Amino acid sequence: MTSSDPILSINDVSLVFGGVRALSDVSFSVQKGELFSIIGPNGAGKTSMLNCISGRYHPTSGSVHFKGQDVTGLKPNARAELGVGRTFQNLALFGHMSVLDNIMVGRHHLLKNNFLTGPLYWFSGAQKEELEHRKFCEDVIDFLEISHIRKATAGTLSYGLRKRVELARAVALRPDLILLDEPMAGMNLEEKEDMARFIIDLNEEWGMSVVMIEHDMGVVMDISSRVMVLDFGRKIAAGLPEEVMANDHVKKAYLGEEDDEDDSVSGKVA
Amino acid sequence: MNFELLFQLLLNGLIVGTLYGVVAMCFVLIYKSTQVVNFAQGEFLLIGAWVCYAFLVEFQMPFWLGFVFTLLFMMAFGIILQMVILRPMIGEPIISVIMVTIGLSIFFQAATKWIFGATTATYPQVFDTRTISLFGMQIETAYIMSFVISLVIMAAFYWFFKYSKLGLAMRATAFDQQVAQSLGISVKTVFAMSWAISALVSGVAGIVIGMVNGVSSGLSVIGIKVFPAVILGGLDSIIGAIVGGVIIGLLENGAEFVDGQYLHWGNLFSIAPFYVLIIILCIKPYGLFGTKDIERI
Amino acid sequence: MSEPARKIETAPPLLSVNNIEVVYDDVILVLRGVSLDVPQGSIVTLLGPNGAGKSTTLKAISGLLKTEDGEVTRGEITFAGQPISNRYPEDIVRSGIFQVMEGRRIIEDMTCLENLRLGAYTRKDKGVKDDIDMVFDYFPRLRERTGLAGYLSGGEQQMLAIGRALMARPKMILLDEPSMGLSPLLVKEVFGIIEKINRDQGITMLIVEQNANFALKVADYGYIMESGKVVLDGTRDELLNNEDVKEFYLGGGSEDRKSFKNIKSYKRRKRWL
Amino acid sequence: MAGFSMRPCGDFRTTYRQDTRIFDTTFVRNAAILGIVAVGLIPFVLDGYYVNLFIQISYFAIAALGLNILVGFTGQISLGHAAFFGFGAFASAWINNHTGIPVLLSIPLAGMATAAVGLLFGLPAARIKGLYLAIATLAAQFILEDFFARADWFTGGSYGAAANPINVFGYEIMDDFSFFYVSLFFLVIMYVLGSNLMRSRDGRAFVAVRDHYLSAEIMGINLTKYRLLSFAVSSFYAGIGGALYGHYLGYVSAEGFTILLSIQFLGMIIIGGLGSVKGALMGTVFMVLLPEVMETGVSALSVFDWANSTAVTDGLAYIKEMAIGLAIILFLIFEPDGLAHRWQQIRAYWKLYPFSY
Amino acid sequence: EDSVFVGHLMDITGATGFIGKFYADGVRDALSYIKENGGIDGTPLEFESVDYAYKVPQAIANYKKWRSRNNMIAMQGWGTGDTEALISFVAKDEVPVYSASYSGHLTDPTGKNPKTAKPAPYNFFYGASYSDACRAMVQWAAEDWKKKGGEGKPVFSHIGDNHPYPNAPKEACAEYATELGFDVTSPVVVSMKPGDFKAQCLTLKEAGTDYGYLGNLGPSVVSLVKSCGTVGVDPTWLANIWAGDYETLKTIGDVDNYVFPVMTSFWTDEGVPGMELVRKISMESDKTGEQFRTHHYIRGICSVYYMKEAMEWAKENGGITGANIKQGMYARTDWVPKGLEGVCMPATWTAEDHRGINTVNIYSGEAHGGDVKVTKLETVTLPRRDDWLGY
Ligand SMILES: Nc1ncnc2c1ncn2[C@@H]1O[C@H](COP(=O)(O)OP(=O)(O)OP(=O)(O)O)[C@@H](O)[C@H]1O
Ligand SMILES: Nc1ncnc2c1ncn2[C@@H]1O[C@H](COP(=O)(O)OP(=O)(O)OP(=O)(O)O)[C@@H](O)[C@H]1O
Ligand SMILES: CC(C)C[C@H](N)C(=O)O
Ligand SMILES: [Mg+2]
Ligand SMILES: [Mg+2]
Repeated sequence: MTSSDPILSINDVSLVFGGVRALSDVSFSVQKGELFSIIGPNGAGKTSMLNCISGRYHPTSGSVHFKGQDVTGLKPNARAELGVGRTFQNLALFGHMSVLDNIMVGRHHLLKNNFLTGPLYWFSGAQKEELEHRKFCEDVIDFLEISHIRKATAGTLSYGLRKRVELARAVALRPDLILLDEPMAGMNLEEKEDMARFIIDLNEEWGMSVVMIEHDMGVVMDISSRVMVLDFGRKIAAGLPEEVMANDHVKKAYLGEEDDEDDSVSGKVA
Repeated sequence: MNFELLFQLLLNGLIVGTLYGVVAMCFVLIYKSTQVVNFAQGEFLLIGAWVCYAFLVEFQMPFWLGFVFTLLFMMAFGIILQMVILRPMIGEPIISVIMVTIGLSIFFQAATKWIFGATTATYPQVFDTRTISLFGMQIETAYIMSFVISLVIMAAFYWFFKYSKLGLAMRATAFDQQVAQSLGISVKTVFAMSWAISALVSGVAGIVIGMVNGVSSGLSVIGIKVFPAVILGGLDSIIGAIVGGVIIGLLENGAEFVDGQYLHWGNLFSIAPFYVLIIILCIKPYGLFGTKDIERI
Repeated sequence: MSEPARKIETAPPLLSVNNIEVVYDDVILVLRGVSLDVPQGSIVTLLGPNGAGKSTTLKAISGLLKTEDGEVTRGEITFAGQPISNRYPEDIVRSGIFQVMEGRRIIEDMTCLENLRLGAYTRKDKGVKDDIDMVFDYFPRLRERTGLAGYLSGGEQQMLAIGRALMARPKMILLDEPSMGLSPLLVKEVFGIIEKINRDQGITMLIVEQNANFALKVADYGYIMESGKVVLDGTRDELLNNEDVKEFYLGGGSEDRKSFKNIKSYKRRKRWL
Repeated sequence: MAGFSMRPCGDFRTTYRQDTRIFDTTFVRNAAILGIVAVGLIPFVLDGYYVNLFIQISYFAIAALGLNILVGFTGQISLGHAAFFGFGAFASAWINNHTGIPVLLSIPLAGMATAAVGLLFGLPAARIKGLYLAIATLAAQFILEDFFARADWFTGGSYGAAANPINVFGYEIMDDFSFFYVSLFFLVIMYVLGSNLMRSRDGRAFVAVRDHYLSAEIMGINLTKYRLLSFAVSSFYAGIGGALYGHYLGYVSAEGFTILLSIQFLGMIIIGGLGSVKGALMGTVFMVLLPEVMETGVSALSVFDWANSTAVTDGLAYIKEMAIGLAIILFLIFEPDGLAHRWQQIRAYWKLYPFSY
Repeated sequence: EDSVFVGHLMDITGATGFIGKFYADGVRDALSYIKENGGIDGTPLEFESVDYAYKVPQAIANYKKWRSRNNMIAMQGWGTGDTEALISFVAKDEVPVYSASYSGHLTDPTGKNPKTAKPAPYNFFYGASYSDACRAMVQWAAEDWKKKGGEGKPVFSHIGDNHPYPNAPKEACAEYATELGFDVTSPVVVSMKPGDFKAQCLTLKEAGTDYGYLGNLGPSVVSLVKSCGTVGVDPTWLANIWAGDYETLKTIGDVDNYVFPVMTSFWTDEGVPGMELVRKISMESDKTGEQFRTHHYIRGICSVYYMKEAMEWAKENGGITGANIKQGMYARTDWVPKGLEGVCMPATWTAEDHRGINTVNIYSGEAHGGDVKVTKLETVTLPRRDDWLGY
């Protein structure tokens, strides 16, 4: 499943906003074909890390290498063309577009037609190209089981459905590395199971390397190949899921003491 | 180089600029609480000026009474306008609301011309419009008064938005009407209040300008003139509005100096602020004091 | 798990939703006859898959539907005996229902403090300062975040949203997915706080949740929705013991939980209809 | 989930091609073609007045579509569209007058020249957004207006420039009758091109930039490029519309392209429906007909005796203006999403009828 | 023909509506008076008045509409912008246009002067051109300067918007002023929309302007003069005809030295035979007959009556067509329409020279606290110099 050359390597990345140190000297690398999870308490800097990888933020210091190339200075759209796709923690769909068009936007960098050939639709090959890519999008739609809402306006969908459309859009990019920011937030167990399946398929069958942020420990434990833990912008642990979960610091800062559980939801549950 | 002329021009710019600043503040008030850019701002001034004129001339009221009545009228006007026209627009796309204010501007432009005529009317000399001489430059006392009024209004607005509950509610409403409603804020009341306050302050500005230049439908062009001021200062900044207004005033007069003395192009006075506007925006996309959009994802 | 909940059966429902139908944009029918009761002082949870209409139900209650071109076209919602369907949201807030909306929805260009003060907008009393301290005690990390709320992390924003609801000191809070985006530690904390609030302040809660395990731990009663209809309801224990609920929402106890890794085929989507 | 498949029962699509058509169904497409043919008959059936109105509608509608691409689709409000419209008019007149290039060719050339100017004024859009950008375009409006009044060599300064009539194969199109077909031709071409653009790659990118520019960028869309491109495309449309207008009137005046016209263009697309190709056309029809209808209404009053005193007739001039303002206000209060949206709802209703829910 | 149709473009609501309304009322009242009193020698007169709000495109659109729908024979127009824009259209269509634009550019029908850009064969107006009126005032000013014992060269400035109307006499008048020994400054641009013009006044002050030509009108002029008053700048103002009237002076409130040209008698003048007809016409829109009318109103009447008599001539000489009306305009010399004696000044148009009037009555006005006093200064008759034809 994993080969040894890293598709992504992060070297000593720090990110400072005014007084806030969102990330301090974080380094890690993701191997090709890996399913890498980042966990950590709220505000630990997980999303900021993804933003550094996808180019929304530029690290204050340190560097980001993707497929061996230094991409630290590249703009987000250039990174997308290199093969980085992602979803967002706070939904970021194109609210007034149909689900289908949202997904077609994912194909943007793969399409060739432009503002000159597009208007000449039938004569310039634009139509042919659109239809080809449309087919791919339909595959993604089928794959993610959202064919019933294909024509719906994205902005009117329920939260969970939007999350799924976001994933579809990111998949449509055909990225080599896909970044998922809490893909299962707002889903019930059944839906989480489906989502987990999708992610595993993306990883195993479509061959995408995955970096995922997720708070559901069950999912993280079960499907990730390696886990990194951030706390206050620092990397406090990394390794195989079991190792990480056993880490005391992680238990305390993130999971909360196991046996406390029933106390905190005290009273009638006890 | 003629320093005396330059100095006088700049002084003039400063005074005119504060007036722009006051009108700009009325803009900002509406924008800050409703996200609406009010294209009928100029007409608000005009209505204030005409109504005061009517009270003074048609009804022969003493100035202070006419002034107070005008303020009351403007407040009522703002509230009624909001109730009848703008309330149904709550929750609609901002650009539609902006278009409505454009419709209002067309409507009031015609209505005032019809009711009050297209002629310029002069205020009776009820209020002392003497000029005093300052550094060899004649200045209308009314302008000095407006200078002071603007500073007071500015301070009041600043406090209002920072600390008062209604001020907070207005900002919340501007940010997201749905959230504001979920907090129990009556978007209707907030809007009514902001339109009322804006109309009232515009009325004051209209009277001041009317006292000096006379009232005519042309007064409403101030509404367009302050756009550069508002943007320069930053759309949502009270202080920015004043600073922007003053800068535009100075710029106009500075441009007149360069034009009149050296270039002789003829129109630099009115066009220069727009060139400068574009340049400043390219350097500071949110004006001098505007808050940046939060670009977080 | 056996201590009987407070005597909710006998208490008169504080909120009762009666067979409502909701239409968006004049044409899209989303709720097709939803009824539910929330007794005074209880915690009721509403579960269901994505797109079932849970958020819509909450918005129908709080009146926020109006702002999205939605409308209750049939049925009645009564709160404390008063009909409130299609009333203005601000009136509903004043009458004591406060909704914490899905996706946090804090005011990004204000500070935490200002957000909290706004939560107390409808209050006239003097206790606002103390309550701000109370919220900061519940969520200590908010105290340190003095910048604009828009720059808070997702979880921090969620805390702020809940804190803001507390500031209103309402009779009833509608929570739309409060645990979303929270770390496991915080989820526990938040549910703990929810329960505490319910117990200490007697605030009635209606919670939409995906984390059914937690929701059913704190709730007295639960409803399950699908495709705009309530398909199942019962007390906490009834639901906890229902086979379907176990399979689709609870994952059947923590010991014999099957691994996410091993689910090889997608679930057939369970329909109760 | 009703409402997601708003098309007639029995209309099952078997290919993606069918699903990407401009018109939903063959029936609608045929209806549209029939509609164009019917419009083509106007000059034979109706008198010169209506022909003239149609011509106005076509050149304004072309420009309005351009503005909708910029404002409605890409989300960049422009208050300077009239200036670009004017630039197109002057450019085409100038090209034709000074190089002898035939008018039919100078029109698209003027479009391109306008696109270049639009690009220039769009440059700040790389950094400025929202209302700040809107006001920057307002600056463009005033700067260009000043340029028109000053650039004697190009525009004839404050006196304006003459524009020659269109010449097709040696036949001068002087009268409204033949100009009607020229404008119909341009209208149809420009709208078909526009519809195609919007359903292909770059059109989608525009909308993506509007709806969520941050995520658009992460999806691989170059923000700067598309922000500028939409200025260029929009100005191109404005230029074509303006050029047609210039050659129709035969004369281009530096005064014709004020902020008021810019606002009128905005009115057209807002009333028609932001981000809708057919909305731009519907809105233009509304805005062009509005003053005419008011005028007719007002002159209908003159059958009454009291309406003929000068006091009243002067008043009526103002009433007409007021009525225009009021009509815009009322329209938006009752139809804030524009005509295109209502049209969609009506169609959705009928398709689902009698199961409208 | 069973009736003749005349289109009437007026500006009531636009930028020049302030003064446009007075003139438009004159035209309208005269047209309806003619319509009700026998038409053109028995041929019924039809007309339509349209408020085009001083917008050139609107004017052209209306012109086209009248041509295609109403078979318009002649037109009563208004602004310089629109009239100059229509020159070639009306020449081609042979529609005589009587406008209220006294632009010198409209006075060369054949392009005799090599400087004329566009010959204007079908354009007529009643009154001295803006250029001639300005020349006359400059000529008066030169003497005034001497009389006052001014030292050195007097300074002359053109003040107005960059717009066809204020621009029309800009070069012509400056040229003549230079010829008469004035020091001519570069023109000062002042918007046609009113505003605060103290900056421009300071420029005038700096330039030391003694005589300032006011090219704008109405509110803009009022603002300018008032602004200049507040910064202590008061040259002798030489106003163009539209900026010189009772209303404007009254609105300015306080001003001395306000000089302007007049082309007709005043409403209040006694013993003018033609005023009887004017008062009758005025009753068309004011039954009481008490309303005060400005001289712009009266000029509107003259404009219509020259057209009417030219039409009557045409009717006798081959029918009322545009071309015949044009000939009718040349049929008389020192021509005053019947019934308007003493109101309209004797005018002469020839096929080569459309400067109907070369005599300018110069008046001076002053206002104090809103009380206006107007006195006649002089009548200047200018030579019909060939190099002045057409501009
Ligand atoms: N653009 C920004 N400006 C200022 N501060 C920021 C910005 N982005 C993030 N931060 C701060 O950086 C810290 C880390 O935020 P981040 O969103 O990365 O957290 P996270 O780990 O994703 O948390 P969560 O699980 O709650 O989503 C937070 O304290 C946040 O307030
Ligand atoms: N404003 C709207 N306009 C049209 N349809 C809407 C709108 N809001 C929601 N819907 C539709 O109503 C249905 C129910 O949405 P709702 O948000 O209530 O679901 P939910 O149960 O909260 O789902 P989730 O768990 O994903 O949040 C969805 O199919 C959605 O597409
Ligand atoms: C400005 C106006 C009084 C109109 C004038 N007739 C002109 O020449 O334009
Ligand atoms: Mg995060
Ligand atoms: Mg929901």
